[in-house]
Amino acid sequence: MSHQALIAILLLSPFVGFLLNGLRYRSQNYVLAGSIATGAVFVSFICSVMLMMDLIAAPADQRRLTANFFEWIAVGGFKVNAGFVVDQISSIMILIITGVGSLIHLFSIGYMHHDKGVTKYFAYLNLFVFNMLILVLGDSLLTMFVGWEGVGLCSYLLIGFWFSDAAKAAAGMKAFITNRVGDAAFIIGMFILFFSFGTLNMYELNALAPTTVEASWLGAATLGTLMLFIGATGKSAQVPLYVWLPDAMAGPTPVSALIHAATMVTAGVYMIVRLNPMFVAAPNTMMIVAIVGAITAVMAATIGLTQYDIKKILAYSTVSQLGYMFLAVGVGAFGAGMMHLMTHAFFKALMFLGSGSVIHAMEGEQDTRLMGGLKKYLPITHFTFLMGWLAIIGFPLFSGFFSKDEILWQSFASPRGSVFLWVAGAIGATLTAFYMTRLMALTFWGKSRVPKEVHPHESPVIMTIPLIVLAILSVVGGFIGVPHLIGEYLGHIPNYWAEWLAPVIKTLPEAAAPHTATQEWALMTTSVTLALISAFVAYRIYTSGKGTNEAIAKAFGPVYNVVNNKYFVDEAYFGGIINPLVKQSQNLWMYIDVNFIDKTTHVISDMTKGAGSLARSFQTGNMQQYAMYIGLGVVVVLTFVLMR
Amino acid sequence: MPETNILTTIGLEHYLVLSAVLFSMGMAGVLLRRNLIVLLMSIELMLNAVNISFVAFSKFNNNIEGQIMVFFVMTIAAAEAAVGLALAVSIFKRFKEVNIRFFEHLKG
Amino acid sequence: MTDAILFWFLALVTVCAGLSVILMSNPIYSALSLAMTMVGVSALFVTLGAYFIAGVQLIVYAGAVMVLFVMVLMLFDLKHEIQAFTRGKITGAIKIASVGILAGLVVGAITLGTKAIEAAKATEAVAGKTYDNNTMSLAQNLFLQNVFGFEALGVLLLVIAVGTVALSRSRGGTHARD
Amino acid sequence: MMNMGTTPFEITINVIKTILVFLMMVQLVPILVWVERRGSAFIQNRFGPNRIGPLGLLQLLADAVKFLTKEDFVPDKGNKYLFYAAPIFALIPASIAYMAIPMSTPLIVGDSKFLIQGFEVNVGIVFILGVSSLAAYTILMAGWGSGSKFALMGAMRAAAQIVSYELALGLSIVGVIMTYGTFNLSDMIAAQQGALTFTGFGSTFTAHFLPNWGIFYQPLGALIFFASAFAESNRLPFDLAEGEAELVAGFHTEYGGFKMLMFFIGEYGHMMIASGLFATFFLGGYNIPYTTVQGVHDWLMTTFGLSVDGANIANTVVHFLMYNVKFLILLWIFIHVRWTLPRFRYDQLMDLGWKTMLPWALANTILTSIVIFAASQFAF
Repeated sequence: MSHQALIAILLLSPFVGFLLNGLRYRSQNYVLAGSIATGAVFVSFICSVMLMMDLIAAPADQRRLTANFFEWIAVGGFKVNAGFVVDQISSIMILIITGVGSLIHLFSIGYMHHDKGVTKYFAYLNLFVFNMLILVLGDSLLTMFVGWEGVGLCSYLLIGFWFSDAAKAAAGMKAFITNRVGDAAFIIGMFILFFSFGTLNMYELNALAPTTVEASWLGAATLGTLMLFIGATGKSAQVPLYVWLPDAMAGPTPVSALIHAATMVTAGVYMIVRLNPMFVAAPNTMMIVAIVGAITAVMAATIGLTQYDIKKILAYSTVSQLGYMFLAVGVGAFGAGMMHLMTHAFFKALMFLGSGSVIHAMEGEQDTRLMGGLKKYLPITHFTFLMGWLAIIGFPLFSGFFSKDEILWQSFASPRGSVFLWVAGAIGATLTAFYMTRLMALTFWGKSRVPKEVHPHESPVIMTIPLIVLAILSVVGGFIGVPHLIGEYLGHIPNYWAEWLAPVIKTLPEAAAPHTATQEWALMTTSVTLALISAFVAYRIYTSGKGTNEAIAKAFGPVYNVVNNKYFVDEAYFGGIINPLVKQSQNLWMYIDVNFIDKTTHVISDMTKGAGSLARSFQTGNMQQYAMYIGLGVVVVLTFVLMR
Repeated sequence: MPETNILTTIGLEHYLVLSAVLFSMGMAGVLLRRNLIVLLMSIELMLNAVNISFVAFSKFNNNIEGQIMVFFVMTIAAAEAAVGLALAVSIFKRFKEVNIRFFEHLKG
Repeated sequence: MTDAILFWFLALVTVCAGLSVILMSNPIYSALSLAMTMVGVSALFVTLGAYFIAGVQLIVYAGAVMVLFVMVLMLFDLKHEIQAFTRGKITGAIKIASVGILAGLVVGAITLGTKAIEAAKATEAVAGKTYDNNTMSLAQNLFLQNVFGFEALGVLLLVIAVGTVALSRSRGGTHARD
Repeated sequence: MMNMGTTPFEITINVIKTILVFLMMVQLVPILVWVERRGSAFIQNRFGPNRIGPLGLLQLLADAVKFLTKEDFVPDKGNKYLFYAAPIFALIPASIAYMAIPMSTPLIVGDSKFLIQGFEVNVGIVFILGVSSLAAYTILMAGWGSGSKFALMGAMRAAAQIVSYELALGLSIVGVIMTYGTFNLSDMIAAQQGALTFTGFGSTFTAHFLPNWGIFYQPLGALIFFASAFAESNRLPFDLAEGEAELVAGFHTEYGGFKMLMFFIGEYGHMMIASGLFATFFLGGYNIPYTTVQGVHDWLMTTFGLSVDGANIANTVVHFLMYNVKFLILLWIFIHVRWTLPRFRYDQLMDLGWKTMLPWALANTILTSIVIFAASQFAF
C-alpha cells in the first residue's frame, strides 16, 4: 500500500472507532466497545509500524513520507493543506501513541467494565487518539493546532467523565480554562510566525528560521517561539500553568495514563522539537524554556513529597518529569528530550496503569495511608511497578537512567547549559527517587493498613498483560539510545537514537566548551549516588512506620506546611487573578453599567419610543396598504432614475 | 443597428416587457385581492415575472449567473409558499377566516 | 420566425393565465390559472435555452408549490368569495394607479435600458465569457462560485421545514399521541 | 430542445413517429387491461373474460363500445368545467412524458437519423419528472369537480401521496444521474452497454458474468425508485386514493363511461412511464445484455450479409424488441404486485414515504457522491 493510504488508515481508523462507539454510546456492552476501540488503535499501530519500516528502509536524508489530502484553507496568500507528514520525529510519536495507546485501551476493557458509560468512554478515547495523531502528523502549525485543541477537548471530556460528581466536573473545567490561557498564546505565536515568515508549514518555517542567532528579545523567532512555548506550558503543565494536571487525576486512571502522562502532555515538548531550528535561533527563548523546566522539575518534585493520594503523587511526578524534558530541549538537547519523552511514556504509563490496578484492587481507594503491604496481594502489579520505579529513579541500565543521565549531562555540558541547571536537575532527581520510593513503600511494602472490609485481589489478565509489556519496555527501552560514553564502556553499543534523529535536529551554533569523560563519569556517579541514597533513606523512613504525617510536619515545621499546600499557588491564583477579576467585574456592573451605559441607552430608547409613536399612526395593520407604500416608493425611485 | 421587425425578431425587450406586465399583474393582485391565499399566489406570479427577466438577461448577456439567480429565487419562493400556507392553514383552522382585512387584528 | 410565433403564443398564454389569476373570483380557478402560468413560464425558459431551469420550474413550481396551493384551497372549501376585491374607492384608485404607473415606468426603463445595453455590447465587442449553455456549466457555476449561497439556501430550507412542521402541527391527525 | 429534423422528409417522418408513439401508448392500454383481468383471474384461480373472441381478446372491443355508449353524466353539485377538463388533462402529462423515453437505437438511413422516441430532450429526466408531476392537478381537478366528499378525500390523498413520493423518486434518480453524469436518457443507455465494468481508484474491474446495468451500481436507488413508482402511479399497494372500503372509488367515484376510460389510460400511462424509466435507468434500456449496439450491428452484417442500411434497420428492430421485452416484464410485475399485495394504511404510507424512503434515498445520494469522489481522487 502506498504511504498515503497508510497514513489515511492510520488517521481514520481511530475516527471510525469513535463513530462506531459514539453512535451507540448508550450501549453497555463493554466487550464490544472495548474490542472496537482497541482494534481501531491497534490497526493504527500496525500502520505506524509499517510506516516506520518504510522510513527505516529509506535513505537517511529522504526519511519523510508526506500525504497531502486536500487544500484545507486558501485565502489569498494564506494556504494550509490538510497535509500529514511522517518523519523521524513524528514516526516515534505515532509509535508511542498507538503502541502505548492500544495497551491502555486493552487495560481499559478490564478497568472500565463495570462502568455504565463504557461505550462513551471508549469513543472519547478513540477520538483522543485521532486528534493526537493529527497533532503529531500535521505538517503545519494550524493542523497541529486542530489536534492540539482536539486533544484538549478530549482531555476535558475524560477528566469530567464522571461528571455527576461536581468536583470532577470542576477539575475538567479547570483543565480546559487553564489550557485556554496557553492556547491564546499559541495562537498569538502562530500569528507572529506567519506575519514574519509568511507560512505556517513547519518545514518551511524551519527552512526559513534565521541562520544567525537572535540576540534581541524582540526578534520574530524569539517572540514567536516564546509565545508557542507559553502555549506549551499550558498543554504540558509547566510553571505557571501546571495547576490543572494534578486535578486532572479526577478522570479514570487509564485516561491519566494515556493523556496525562504518556501522550498529550508531551505535545509541548514535541512541538519544540518539531520546530527546533526556530528555537535554536532564539537563545533567549531557549533559556526561558530551560529555566522553566528546571523550576518545574524541582517544584513539582517537592510537592510530590507530601502527597498521599497515589495518583496525585504520580501526577506531580509527571509534571516534574515534563520539566526535565523542557530542561533538555531548553539546553538544546532535543534528542535527549525526545528520548526522555519516550521512556517516560513507557514507565509513567506503566505506573499509572499499575496505580489503576491497585485502585481496582482496593475497590476505588486512592489514599496510600490506607494501603501498605499490597505486595503479597498483587504480585504482578508489584513486580511491574517495581520495574517502573527502578526506571524513574534512574537505576543504572534501566531506561530512565539513560535518558535522565543524558539530560543532566547536557544541561551541564551544552553551550546553553550551566552548572545551576545541572544542580537543579540533580536535586530533582534526588527528590524523585525519594518520593517514588515513598510511594512504593507506602503502597506495596511495610505493614498492611488496609481496612478490614476491603479485600485486595490481583487484577484480571487483560489488565496485567499491558503492565507486563510496558514493564519490559521500561527496562530495555533505554538501550535504543545509549549515551556514547556508556555505550563505549558496555561494548561499543552505537547510539541509534541520536543517529536516527540527527538529520532533523539542528546543532547549536555555539561551540561547546571542552569536557572530559572524567567530568561526565563524575557527574553521573554523583547524581546516581544521591538518588540511591535518598531512595534508601525514604525506604527506611516509610517502611518503619515513622513517616507519618504528623512526624514529618513536626520535623520540618512551616516548610512542610508550605509544600503540603502546593506553595499556595492555587490560592495565589484565586487571590491574585480570579477574585480581583470577579470583584472588578462586579464593580463595573454596579457602577459603570447601571449608572452610565444603561442611562445612555434609556435616553436613546426614549427617543426611539417617541419617534415610534409618531410612525405608529401609519401602521394600520392593513397589509395591502403597506404593499401600496412599497409600490409607491418604487414608483418614486423609478421616476427619479428615469427623469435624471 | 439593422432594421428589425418587432413582431418577428424577438429580443431582450420582448421578454422584459412580458416580465414587466406579469409583474404588474402580480402587484395588482397583491394590492387588490382580499383572499390571503390569492395574495400569496400573486406574489408567486411576481417572482415568476422576475425569473423570466433573469433568464432573459442570462441568455442575452451571455452570463449563466442569471440562471443561478433563478435557482435561488425558486428555492426562496418555495420556502415562502410553505411558510405562508402553513400560517394560512393554522389561522384558518382557528378563526375560519382567510380575508386579509381580518389580519388587521394582529397589529397589537 | 418559428421562435417569434412560439414567443407570441406563449406570451399570450402566460398573460391570459396571469390575468385570470387576479381576476377570477373563485380562488381555485386562480390557482389553476397560476399553474398554467407556471407551465407557460417554463416553456418560455425553453425558448430562452434554459432547459434545466425549465424542468426545475415544472417540478418545483408547477409540480409541488402550486399543488400545495390547490390542495389547501380545496381543503378550505371556499366556494366563492363574497367579496373578491378590496373596498375603498380612493385607496383602490391609488393602488390601481400605482400599479399602472409602475408598469409604464418599468416598460420605459426597459426600452431605455436595453438601448444602453446594446450600445455597451457594441463597444465591448464579442470578447467576453463564452456562454456554455448546458447543465454542466450551470452546476459548475452553482457549486464553485455560488456555493455559499447554495449552502445558505440549504440552511434556509431546513429552517423552513422545521418551522412549517411546528406551525402546522396540531392535535389529532394520524399520529396523535394524546 | 426538440430536434424535428431539417428536411421536409425528416420533419414529416418525425411528426408521424410522434403520433405513432402516442397511438402505441394508447393502444397498449386495452391489451394491458386484458392482461390485468386475465392475469388477476389466473392468480385468483378464476377464468376471467374468456367468452368473446379467442382467449377473450374481443372483450376489449366490447368494453370500448360499452364505455362510448354510456350516459354522459355530471354530478349536480359538481363543477362542470373541472369535471370535464380533468380526464382530458389526465392524458396529456402521461403521453408527453412517455414520448421522451427512447425505445431503440436511432434509425440511420442514408443521411437521415430518426430517434425511436417521440422527441429527444437533452435534460430528459428533469423533463419527464416535471411533466409527470403535473398529474397531481388532474386528480385534484377531478376530486374537486365531482363535488363529492369521497372524491375530494380521494383526490387529497392521491395528491399528497404523489407530492410526497415525488421527493423519494427524484432523489433516488440523483444517484443514477451522478453515476452516469448526464440527464440525457440516450447517453445513459449508451453507458450501459457490454459487461459490468467499474472504473475508479486507479483501476478497472470487469465482471463478465453481469451486464453493465444501472441496477448493479445503484441497487438501493433502484429499489426506492421501484417502490416510489408504484406510489406515483397510484397502484397497489399504494392505491389509498381509491381505497374501496373507505372511499368507494376515490377521485373517480363520480366518473363513468368514456371519461373513466381516459383516467384509465392516464393511470396505465404512468405505469408505462415508470416501467420505461426503470428499464432505462436500471436495466440497460434497449441494450441487449452483454453486447453493445455496435456489436449487434456488426453481427447482423456478417451473419446475414446485410448492407449497412439494412443492418441499421434490423438493428433498430432487434433493439426495439429487446426494449419491449423488458418493458412488458416490468408491466407484468406491476400487475402481479397489484393482485398479490394488500394495501397500506394511510399513515403507514406517509411514514414509509417520509421516514423511510426519503432518508434512504438521501443516504444513497450522499453515499454515491462520496464513492464517486473517492473513486476519482484516490488510487490504490
